Amino acid sequence: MTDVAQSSSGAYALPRRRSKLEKLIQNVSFWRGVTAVIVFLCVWEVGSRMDEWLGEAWTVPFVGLIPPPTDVAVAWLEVLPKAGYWNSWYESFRRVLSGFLVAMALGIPFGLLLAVNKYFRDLFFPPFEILRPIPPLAWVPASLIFWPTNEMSIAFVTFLGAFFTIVINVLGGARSIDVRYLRAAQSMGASQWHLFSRIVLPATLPSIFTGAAVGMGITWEVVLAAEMISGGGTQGGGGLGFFIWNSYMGGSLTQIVVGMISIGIAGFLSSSAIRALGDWFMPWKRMF
Amino acid sequence: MQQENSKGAAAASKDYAIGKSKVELRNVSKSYGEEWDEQTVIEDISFELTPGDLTVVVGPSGCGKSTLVNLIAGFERPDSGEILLDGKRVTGPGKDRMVVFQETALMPWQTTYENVVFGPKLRGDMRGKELKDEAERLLAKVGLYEFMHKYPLQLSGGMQRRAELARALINKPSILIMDEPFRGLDAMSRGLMQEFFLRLFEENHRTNLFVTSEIDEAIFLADRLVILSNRPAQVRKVIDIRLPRPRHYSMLNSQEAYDYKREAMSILHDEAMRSFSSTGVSSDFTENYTAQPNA
Amino acid sequence: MAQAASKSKNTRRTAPPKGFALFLYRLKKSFSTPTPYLTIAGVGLWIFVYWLLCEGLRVDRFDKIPGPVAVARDWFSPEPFQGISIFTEAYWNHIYVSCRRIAIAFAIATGVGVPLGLFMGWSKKIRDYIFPILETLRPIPILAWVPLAILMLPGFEAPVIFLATLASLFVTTLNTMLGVESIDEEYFRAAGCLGSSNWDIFKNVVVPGALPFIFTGLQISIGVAWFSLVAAEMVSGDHGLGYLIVDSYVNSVTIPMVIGMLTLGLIGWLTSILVRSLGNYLMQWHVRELALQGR
Amino acid sequence: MNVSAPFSEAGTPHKKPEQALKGAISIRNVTKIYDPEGVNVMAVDNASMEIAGGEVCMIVGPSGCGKTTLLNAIAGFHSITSGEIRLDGELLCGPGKPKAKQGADRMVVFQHGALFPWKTLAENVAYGPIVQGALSKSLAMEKARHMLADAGLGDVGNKYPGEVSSGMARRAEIVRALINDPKVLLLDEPYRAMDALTKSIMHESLLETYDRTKVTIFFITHDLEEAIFLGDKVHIVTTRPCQLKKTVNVDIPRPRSYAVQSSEQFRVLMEEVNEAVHEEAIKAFEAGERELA
Repeated sequence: MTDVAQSSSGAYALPRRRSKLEKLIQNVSFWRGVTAVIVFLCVWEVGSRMDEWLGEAWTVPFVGLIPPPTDVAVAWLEVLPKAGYWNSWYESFRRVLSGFLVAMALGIPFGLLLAVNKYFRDLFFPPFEILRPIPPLAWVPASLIFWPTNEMSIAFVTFLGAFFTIVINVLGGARSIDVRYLRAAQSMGASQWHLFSRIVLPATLPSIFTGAAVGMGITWEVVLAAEMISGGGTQGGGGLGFFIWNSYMGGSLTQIVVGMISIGIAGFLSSSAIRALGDWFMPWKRMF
Repeated sequence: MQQENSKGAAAASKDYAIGKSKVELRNVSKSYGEEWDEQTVIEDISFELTPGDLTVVVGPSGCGKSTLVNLIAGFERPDSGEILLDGKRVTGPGKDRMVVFQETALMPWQTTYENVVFGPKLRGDMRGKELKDEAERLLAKVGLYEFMHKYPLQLSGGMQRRAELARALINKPSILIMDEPFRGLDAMSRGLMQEFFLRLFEENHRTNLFVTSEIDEAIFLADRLVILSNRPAQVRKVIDIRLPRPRHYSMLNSQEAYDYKREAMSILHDEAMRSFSSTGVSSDFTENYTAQPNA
Repeated sequence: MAQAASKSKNTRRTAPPKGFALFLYRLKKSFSTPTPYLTIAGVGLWIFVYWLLCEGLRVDRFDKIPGPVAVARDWFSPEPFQGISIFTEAYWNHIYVSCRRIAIAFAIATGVGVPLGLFMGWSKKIRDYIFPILETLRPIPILAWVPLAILMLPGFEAPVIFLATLASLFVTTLNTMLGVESIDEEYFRAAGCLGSSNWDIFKNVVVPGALPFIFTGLQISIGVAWFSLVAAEMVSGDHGLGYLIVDSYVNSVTIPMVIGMLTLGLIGWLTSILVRSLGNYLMQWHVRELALQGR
Repeated sequence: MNVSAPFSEAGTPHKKPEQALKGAISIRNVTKIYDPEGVNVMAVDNASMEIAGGEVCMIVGPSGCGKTTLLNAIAGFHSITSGEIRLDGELLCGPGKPKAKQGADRMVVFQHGALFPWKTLAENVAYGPIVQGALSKSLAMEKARHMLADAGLGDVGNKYPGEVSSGMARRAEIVRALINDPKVLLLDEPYRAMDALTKSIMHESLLETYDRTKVTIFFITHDLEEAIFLGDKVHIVTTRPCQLKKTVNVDIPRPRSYAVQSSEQFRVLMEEVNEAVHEEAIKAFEAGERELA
């Protein structure tokens, strides 16, 4: 408070701004979060080691079956230098990206077309709506039958999962554009193409990125499931889903948890990447 | 530029270039809604925007003023009657009629500068250095030279309105239509914006339609005041405001201004009372409804 | 509302049709636009192409997928070729099992998620402690939990329900929390002014204020629940629609597989409508407000 | 610092002298410093004013100048850094008690309206007495309907706030405040979003209410006409930090009708206030531009 004392004269007091790190360290919420996560890990550790320390009778239900975090950490350190582990990362990322990119490439134009042209919408939206409620994973067996290779059927289901979400988001975004933007452009003599490229497209960008973020989440789920169901290993596929499934078959609980955490990190990385890309594409959004 | 202008009436072409067009409304009507719930928003309105004058339209909120703007700008067609711009029928939007919208319609994904050059760049009728110089001149004029590479959302409300004025003016419109442009600003920024706008207008007396629901604002700015009734909108009275120009905010406190105000207020107060006590539905609603018919 | 507007002399108005008459009117009106014809044409075209590829021309690879005629014939036949139709008990049993699992999972997720979310939104302290844990667990896809769930929980039923619950729990909790955060500070202040206790505020401000978000969340959450349920049934299930699909695949009978997919889509869609209508029933104020805004 | 209006002025000529009016507020040397993101911002700097019971006190100043902070301090939404605020001699907040307790004796009407959108108008009005336990639910609803009918809102009592016009909603909000029989009514630019015409109707309705109840009104605005038309006193405050700049006494007799707005007396007052405010507005405007640049 002392540095404000002189300001009664009327001028602003300009105290120094704190750095980001300083703010974080002084933030109560941050420390509460840290405490919570540490307590969570401790409860987990104690819960799963109860039987070890006090005998079988003390086994905690459910938690007692999960390996303690320390064991998981050790197991993780063991797999880290192995090439197979990183190959699983690569395989999963490759599948997620290919399905996702195809879904973006087809979904964005399709959604925009639906939004811009009423006849197109009347014609193609109803069949789209009939197929949309079918959960993507229900397509897995059908696509395994249809596509010649496992790899292609995984890619197809991945694509489906992201496609529906992206189209719905693009359509919603493009349909809710403020008419004033369109009118302003019209009175300045914009052609149909200009309206589309200069107004509809940039105004839909935020929805495209929302759709992409949600779609990315679904893509990971689908890839994982597809890897598990189709036993991605049989054709030399691998992937993180297969890593987990393999550990499950081998009965290695610690490996399962390692796989889960790895996938969590992978999912987090991909959604962060989308967010960063969105910031970069939409500088006007970043300001506020 | 030139080719487009030549389409206008040849005799008036000189005036046209500096924005002195004439707009006539003849028996214009417009309604919305379903068969059993038809709402006549505008009924049989006739008046004209005289060249080089600032015509202000006032009316209670929700009375159909925005619809009137949409009709003149060409975003919507009248059900009956016609709107003539320099003797030619209005059939759609065009760059000869620039609209400054309620709140703001600056595109948030473009910087202020990009917003201003949007129109000329689209049409390609000005480019390169010429366009840059003109845009910078206008931005400097509205006091936004230093802010031209900021995004609209980074500007204050008053600055956004000024940027929008610049965006309209660079298209060299023959008339400027302002639809409650200062709505949403607080009373003080509003006063400053009114003075700023007046100075801009008094520089070259472009034909101007200004829509508002504030009487003080109307009297302060207007050459002619068109008072609309409660919905369905009809012209209740046209008053010529003979306050001297250039105007100064202190003139609002003159006896003359008070007389105008009393006259306008006595008509409007009745209308507002009628709209207030007769509608169960919020008038805000009807405004939204008419503002976005194709949403 | 009706009498009020009829006062204005120029508003044409006949008695508004109600109920079924209104429905007929809307239907009649919609048939004067191309929309319903295009819709029918679109669905027809889609089915035709599907038929052409799978049954008409028997294009390579498409011929492995049962076409629309084969599926329809089996689906509605008392004696289906491949064992599943609306007349077989097994079909209804699969539906019943899946629906029961969803009902249990959704009930648990809502029962835990909504109160948790409300408290997290209401008290910063609770939020500070619980939110980071949720955020660390959330990036792990639900399907990554499958093996763990199978090993951790006994039987067929518990892991499946656990996975569906987990999926919708995250969505419900976070949306509820956002809902409370979205409530305008002024409502809390107004309630405080009016002399409310903390419990009054919780009951009268926090809960109703968060409802719109809660129901948005619930609608997403039921979708997510179906998604994970199908996955879980496919991997580890015994009975249920997901199991039906994968079981048919394993036994190389393709028609029940397609019937299972379509049934899933239909039921998923129905449950989401159920949640939405429950929300609309509970939030009359919200529905009427949106209706007035023309949405 | 201009400490205006000692208590003796409370019984201005045109008020009924027989009742001792409740709701006198005294604000002494109040300072408020915010600390968002580690940047200290002084919102109110050593402001003092005395508001007599039953007075309509208008606070005029540029937007963002800290007027609302003052109101929040009285209502008990925010703490103050130093100084004290008393209501009828009783300490609301001051040294050792930075934040006032919220209570039904000071009712706030908010800028954007804070009727609960999920309750009908009648339920909204009845809410206060019910939660305070002052009336049973059915009695409270009955009283609410009566009061709404008195305010000309009898037929919309069963509608939700989203279904009525903003003018009606604002009137209902004032009814919701008055049903609790408050000492002070705190209004924070309640008519800001309305156009001039609706506003003029709202003003008449508020004046009529005031003439009936004689409740103390603390009214924040930056509309000068509104300030002079409604107020007994107009306090003009400076741009941030908020300090009292000038007090103008408005002795237009009550009851007032909108016709007084074109009287000579009104014009003179307008000019006086306008002069003081315009200067502040430009200052605030320039500060705003500077901050953005």
